[in-house]
Amino acid sequence: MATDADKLFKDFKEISVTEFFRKNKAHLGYSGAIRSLTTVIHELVTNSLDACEEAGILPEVTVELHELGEEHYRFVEKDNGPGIPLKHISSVFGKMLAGTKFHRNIQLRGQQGIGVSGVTMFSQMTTGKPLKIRTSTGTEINEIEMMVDISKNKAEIISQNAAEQSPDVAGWRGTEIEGELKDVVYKQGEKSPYEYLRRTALANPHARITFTSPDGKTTVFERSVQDIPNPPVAVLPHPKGITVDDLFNMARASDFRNTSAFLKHSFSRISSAKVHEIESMVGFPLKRRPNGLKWEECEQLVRAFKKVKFLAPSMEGLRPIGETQINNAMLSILDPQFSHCQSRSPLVHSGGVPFQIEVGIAYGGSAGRKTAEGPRAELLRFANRSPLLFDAGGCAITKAVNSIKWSRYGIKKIEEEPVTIFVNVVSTYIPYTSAGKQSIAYEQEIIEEIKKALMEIGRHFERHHARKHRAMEMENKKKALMKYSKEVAGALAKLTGKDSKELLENLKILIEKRFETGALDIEDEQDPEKPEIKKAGGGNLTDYMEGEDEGKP
Amino acid sequence: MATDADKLFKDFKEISVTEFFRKNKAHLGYSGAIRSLTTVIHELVTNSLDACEEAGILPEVTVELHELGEEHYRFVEKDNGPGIPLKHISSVFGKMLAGTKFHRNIQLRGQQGIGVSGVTMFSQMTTGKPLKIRTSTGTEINEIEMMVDISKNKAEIISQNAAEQSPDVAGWRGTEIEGELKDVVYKQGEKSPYEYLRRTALANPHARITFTSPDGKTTVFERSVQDIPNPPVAVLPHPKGITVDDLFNMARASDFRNTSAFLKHSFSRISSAKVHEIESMVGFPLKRRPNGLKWEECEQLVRAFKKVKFLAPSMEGLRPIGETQINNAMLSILDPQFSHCQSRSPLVHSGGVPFQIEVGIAYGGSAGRKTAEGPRAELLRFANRSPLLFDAGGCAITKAVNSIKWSRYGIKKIEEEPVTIFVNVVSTYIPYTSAGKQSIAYEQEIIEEIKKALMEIGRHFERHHARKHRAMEMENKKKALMKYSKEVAGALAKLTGKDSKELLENLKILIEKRFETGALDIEDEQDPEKPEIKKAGGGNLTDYMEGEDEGKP
Amino acid sequence: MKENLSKKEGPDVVKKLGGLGFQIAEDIERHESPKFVVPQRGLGNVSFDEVDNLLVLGDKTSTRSFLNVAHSKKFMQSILIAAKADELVSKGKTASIRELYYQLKHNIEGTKENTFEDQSESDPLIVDLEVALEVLREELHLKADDKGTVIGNIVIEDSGDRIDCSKLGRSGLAIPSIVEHYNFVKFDAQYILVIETGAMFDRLVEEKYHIKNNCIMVSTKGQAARGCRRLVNRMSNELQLPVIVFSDGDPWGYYIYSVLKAGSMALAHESKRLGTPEAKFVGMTMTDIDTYDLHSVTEKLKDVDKKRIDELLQYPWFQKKEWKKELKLMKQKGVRIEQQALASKSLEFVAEEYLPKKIEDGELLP
Amino acid sequence: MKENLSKKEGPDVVKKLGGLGFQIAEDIERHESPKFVVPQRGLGNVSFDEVDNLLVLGDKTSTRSFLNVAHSKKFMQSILIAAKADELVSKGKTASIRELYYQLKHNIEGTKENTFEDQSESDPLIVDLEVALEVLREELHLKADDKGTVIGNIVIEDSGDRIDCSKLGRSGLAIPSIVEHYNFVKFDAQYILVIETGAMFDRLVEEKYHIKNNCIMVSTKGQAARGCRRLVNRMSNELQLPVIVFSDGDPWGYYIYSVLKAGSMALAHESKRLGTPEAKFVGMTMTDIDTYDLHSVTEKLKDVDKKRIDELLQYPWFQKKEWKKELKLMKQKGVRIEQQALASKSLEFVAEEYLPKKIEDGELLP
Repeated sequence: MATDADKLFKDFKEISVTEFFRKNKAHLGYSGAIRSLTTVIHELVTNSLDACEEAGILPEVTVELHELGEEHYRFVEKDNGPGIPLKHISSVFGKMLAGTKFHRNIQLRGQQGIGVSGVTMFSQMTTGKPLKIRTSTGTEINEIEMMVDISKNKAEIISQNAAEQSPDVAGWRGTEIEGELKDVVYKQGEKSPYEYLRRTALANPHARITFTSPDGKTTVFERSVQDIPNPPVAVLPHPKGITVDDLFNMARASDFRNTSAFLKHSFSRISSAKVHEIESMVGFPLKRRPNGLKWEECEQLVRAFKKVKFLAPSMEGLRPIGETQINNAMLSILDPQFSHCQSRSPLVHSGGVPFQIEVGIAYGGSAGRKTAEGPRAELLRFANRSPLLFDAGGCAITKAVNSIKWSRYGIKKIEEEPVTIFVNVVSTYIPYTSAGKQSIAYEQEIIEEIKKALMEIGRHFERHHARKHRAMEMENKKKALMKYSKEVAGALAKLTGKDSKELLENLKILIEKRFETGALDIEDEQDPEKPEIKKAGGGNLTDYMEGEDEGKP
Repeated sequence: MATDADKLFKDFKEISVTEFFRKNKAHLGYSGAIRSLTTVIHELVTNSLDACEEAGILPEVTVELHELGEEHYRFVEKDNGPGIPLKHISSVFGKMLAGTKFHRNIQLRGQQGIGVSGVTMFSQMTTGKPLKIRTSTGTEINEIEMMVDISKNKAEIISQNAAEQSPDVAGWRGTEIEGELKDVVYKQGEKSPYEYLRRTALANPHARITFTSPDGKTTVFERSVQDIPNPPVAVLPHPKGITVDDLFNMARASDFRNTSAFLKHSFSRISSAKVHEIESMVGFPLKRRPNGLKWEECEQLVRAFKKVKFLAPSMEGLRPIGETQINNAMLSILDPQFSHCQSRSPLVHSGGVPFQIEVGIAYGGSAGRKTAEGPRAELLRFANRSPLLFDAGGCAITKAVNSIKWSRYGIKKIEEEPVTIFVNVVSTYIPYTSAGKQSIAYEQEIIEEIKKALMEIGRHFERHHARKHRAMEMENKKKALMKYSKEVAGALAKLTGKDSKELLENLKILIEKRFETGALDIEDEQDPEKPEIKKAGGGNLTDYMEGEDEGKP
Repeated sequence: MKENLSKKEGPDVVKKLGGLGFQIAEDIERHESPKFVVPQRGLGNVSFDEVDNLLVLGDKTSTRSFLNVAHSKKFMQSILIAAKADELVSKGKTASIRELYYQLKHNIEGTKENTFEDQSESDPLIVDLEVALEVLREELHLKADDKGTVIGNIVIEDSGDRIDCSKLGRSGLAIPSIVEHYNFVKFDAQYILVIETGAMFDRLVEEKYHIKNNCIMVSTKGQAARGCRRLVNRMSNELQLPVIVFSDGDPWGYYIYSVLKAGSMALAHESKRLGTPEAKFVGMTMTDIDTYDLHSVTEKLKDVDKKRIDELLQYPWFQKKEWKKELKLMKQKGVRIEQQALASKSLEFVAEEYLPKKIEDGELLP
Repeated sequence: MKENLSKKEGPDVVKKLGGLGFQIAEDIERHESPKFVVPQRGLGNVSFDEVDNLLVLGDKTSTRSFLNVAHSKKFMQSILIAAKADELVSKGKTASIRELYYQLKHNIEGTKENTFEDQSESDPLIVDLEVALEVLREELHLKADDKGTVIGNIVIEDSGDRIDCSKLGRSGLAIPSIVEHYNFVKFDAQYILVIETGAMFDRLVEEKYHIKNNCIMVSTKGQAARGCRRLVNRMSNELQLPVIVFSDGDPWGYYIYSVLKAGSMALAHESKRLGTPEAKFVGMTMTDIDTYDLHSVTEKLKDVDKKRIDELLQYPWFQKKEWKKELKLMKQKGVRIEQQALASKSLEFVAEEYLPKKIEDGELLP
């Protein structure tokens, strides 16, 4: 007898993750014709830069866009990275939640192994066409055309060729991806692929990026730094950042014979001494095999972790851009009158995830957004050097920047100034608010650290500004005195019958002398009367007017 | 020879969708101790209500929360639904992206088959404990304890029992879920499980919901409607809302012999006549097997769909609450002075997805939020009768409500009024902004329709308000005249020497007469001088004062 | 001398006030809606009589009915004012409009409401009553604040005193709010110079301008008060002397001139008594700035100034080409100029060169 | 009669101005920083002399140095003012402070800057010069706007004219800004009544209060102008008459009284010439409201009123217990009351009952 439930469950089905994201493609950033195009470029370029850096290669990335029809484009994205081994190609581009990054505690732009497969999916969803991949790891060149079998979350190879390269000479190495997109549109502006690449260049001064827009114009963002950055390395997790569940799962999967060794080798900052300390705090011997640990035992361990003092998490895994590099990039791209950058010392968020903040400010020159009413302030957000172009509203960076009282640092209405604020959040795990990865969640540690960094560069800006201002003021003061001298000499001559010219000559001598010798104390002069006058009778100027009607309000 | 790439790809791994959401649990609504608890309740209750409705059962849902320690709770959620067949239990609670809803064009609260498995995952992540499920479809009662194998995205059965129920008598049918949670906290307030259930009751007046809070207090939200709502039905998709990719995939999976039949039976509103019309517009015969259709041919078909005029999408699949039901619910829960509701006619968004808007307003009584400064306006957002408690900022409902100029409808500062605005968006596919399902994306059709509905109830409110207001005004007018009469009589007596009392008596007679007979035209009286006076000399009252110094500003 | 325009005796006014009362009382006794008719005031019922050169009130009227709730309070207030005016005239007393307000203000029995909450409620009703009964403010024995000073070779009889305004040193005679009782005993002057600011008046007194140029000088001290306007009107009519106005070169100064000359919108019903259509304008003009090279002592127009200029350009009585030219020039230059800016030439300049030359050459605006 | 306080002759003043010039010129010739010393003004250097009952200026001074850039412009402006004053005194001319501003305002060669941008720049420097040189404003031949009216049985000689202030009808004599040249020829009065508002002055004139009560009445028309204050001071000193002040019952009216009596902060250096410490206050007081049942004609205090009350309560010269009581009562009642509110009793009430009774009974505040 079929119950109600049986009837209802006759449609019970499993779906693949690709199918899920196909239906909810907005979660991946595919919403709107403009944003969807930038998302595609973002995913491809991010992947290229990650690959180059891991392989220690100075990146050369090329992006081309060709318009094929209304809301219909072809894209070509090429890098000089390490290439993709043949057996992995189909997974990289055709399988979601597959990749090299998810499991590792390592600072890379990508985190989740969804993005590039998302490009294949979106291309296919809008055009029905396969993606073409041409890649070489240095030996033969593989050319593959592939689509995604959406219901199975795996690649469907359409064609596959291999071309040998001569093994004697250093052959081409890298990856080139080509595909078509519909329902997208290329428009100049803050959300455009152009802007995305401009910002990418700013945060990746070691990369050379070439972009050809649909109107055929080619822009090269030259590298301003020639050094290959140290490749990011994976670091072991810090015990302070571990949840019971994390520990439980790690222990279960562990091959170590005893828990002591497991702890020492699976976490950073756990020395033998610390293992003893931990052991003294838990109710079981650490000789035991870790894969036999019970949940409660893991709970005991995590409680112990909370009490023990460990060294701060290792920051080895972090790869900030560096102050000099940011500054060079800002100078070459924004040509500002003033710029200043700061890389802060690393800290941890969420208990044990290392992160680091880099901020910069550029003022004048080409800094700021161009608008019809003149330049306006712009905020450039980055996470692990990837520009964040969308969802600014809910982002921790925006929140931190907006909480700064810029007027304290001599910037009265920051919105109306030619200023670019640059913030890069570097971490082995960036807490994005959604799979679209365009916005960093409100982690208090991150917000506070960004604020501190901004205040620091704010103070620096103020000092710079004040210095310039003072020099100009000195010159103006001298000029003012010279101007007034003639009036004073004339009036004195009237009062005393003395010669006006002679008085003027003497006054000029006095002024010259004053500004040669006494420059410093002039700066500190104040009008001692001002505050007193203010106080008199409530600061109203009419108080000087005797007998004027004070009026009743 | 291992290339760079080979080294880099040695860590290439696939992860399960559960693993993905485990790391990104905020995407599912598990962020913060307060919200996480409400998310758990939301997922369980949503599922119970969906199940009851599909089975045509008047829902009885019970939720209990017990505090076990600091940020540590036990929950029990029970329904009288159809129960879950044994073979599906592990998938429902232990496998993400598995369920009865994803593929069907049907209006249900759940959509994605993630939510309930998310509860199992979150419970396990924070406590290491299994979920207990007790369910019966009417025959035996199954009791299962299970966890999730995160890396495999499947259930791990801890224990399993079955108890027979006597087949003669109607046994218990339903589902009861019990589990523990850590890192959550119960707090009264707008984001609490209590508030979630209160709002659920409001939008589901046919449901009886019982809640026992951690302090042992039990609240019963009684049903105000006894009718079982019609179960939602799946409807075929409308051709106008179909993308090429949708069509291509449907065609590929189709068993129909020819495309004509495929079109007629896979879509709503495609009649034989329409098939002919479509055929005349495409460059190939529709006799062909649909699973052989090429992408380009599907493109042609979709282009044809765009040109052909179809009947509007069928609204069969939509299950609005209904005006009477909303009103009853508001009356019983808010006890307002005034309330008005409106169910709009169904429309479509995104080309072909049917949706419908229901709005309500309640004023006075217990309407509005209680605050220390008195009642304030509250907005209750619902999607398919599920309350949306979080992420109000980016939600289409919020945007629509904020765009209304309430002052036009006689509500001057709506924020400060005791008013509850109720909006329910009903659709076979709600375009949520993220997997957390707390916010509806800015679909222009949806926003516009909510605005229209709100303006309609705004006008209604105004009429109600004005009616009350007018009645009061009439009374005040009469009183004012009576008051003035004595002054007038006194002054006239002075001017004329006539008797003041007699004049007053006559004036009173006049006034009584006036308000008996001429009520209607009194209402429309205006002071004809007001606007003229305004114009004279710029509307400044000092213009009446002759010769006063106008002053120079 | 022409006659002192239409001053009615007390009994006439009492009769009119009583008439109003009886008419309303009759309505009440007949159980008809009690009401009275008032001419409409304000721009909509004011027009510029180009023949007389005066602002005049049109024929439009409104009916104020007690039973129309929008009118009831005003109706009551009007009757209270009429009764109080009746009392004042009968007793031969005068009250300022502020005193009247205080005399009538009291709590309405059984309510929290006052008969009048603010003087701005009684002031316009007084004007309504004047217009409705065709009596003068002064005939109702009501007056506003006084302002203004007069000096020069004229003897005025005021309440039995003979005041020789040439014998008041540098001080001059304060002009009261009611000048109906003034009698001009004798005078010897060529014209009347009306000066906007007190400071300029002082300057000219110090320079003995009125003696050297044989004129009577009146200072309005800003917008001319009713008493001051009436005095100028009476002197112009009764002494048959030309009136020359000297104000700041800004829209406010020009408006002071226009009120003196053509009357004001608020008091259009009394233009004949308060306006002096024969008045001419000597300065400050915008062309003065160029003629006398006063560029460095002008002040920039503020937004309110510009707005006021635009308003003046709309008024029918500013449609003379000379005035349109001045106002447009002012906007174009973007500056205003004060009378006292003439001091930048020298202190004596205004008295010894500017005024005598412009007046002699007839460089006056209409 | 006492003597007319310390009026210096022109040559003395010229000598003082020249002295300032020579001293500065010498600094310049010696290549030393040119400077001059001015007493500080304002609350920080003003104290209340409880013996004389006057606000007096303290000993604090500031040095104004040309080479201190914060002072340079003011220094230059001060010298320009001194030179112009020197010219006025030498020529025997008088200028208003506004005229002085216009006389000195000009473009500074080679810049876009003017010597003075606004009169608010020259006004305080004039006061500085007065204080620094210990000369009076009037001795510099400078004056401010005039305001105020006087009436009553007093004959004043002004520039050769004898003005009988009892023979000016209802008009009264306008008080000029400088009254140093007045000579009081003869008088017959019991006291001087100083009245805040022009309207109340008119009421009392109409009621012939000054005749019936044999007093001289002065209307200040708001805050008393310098000329008005000096006139009251001179009449008090030279005629030895009591001075009684009658103002509105609000903090502004009370402050008008305090300025008349004790001088003002801005002009503390001239308190002896402008203040009249013997003055007493007749009303309106807060207790009047209860005594005469005036509750229905009070007005609610506005926020600015309350703020002003708090300020007055801070001033040393309001520390007399009677005044603290009045001010606190005002805050407590939350209302203010105008002089004219007395009209609610009857028009004659103020003249026939209120003032005569309070003055006769000596119900005056110190």
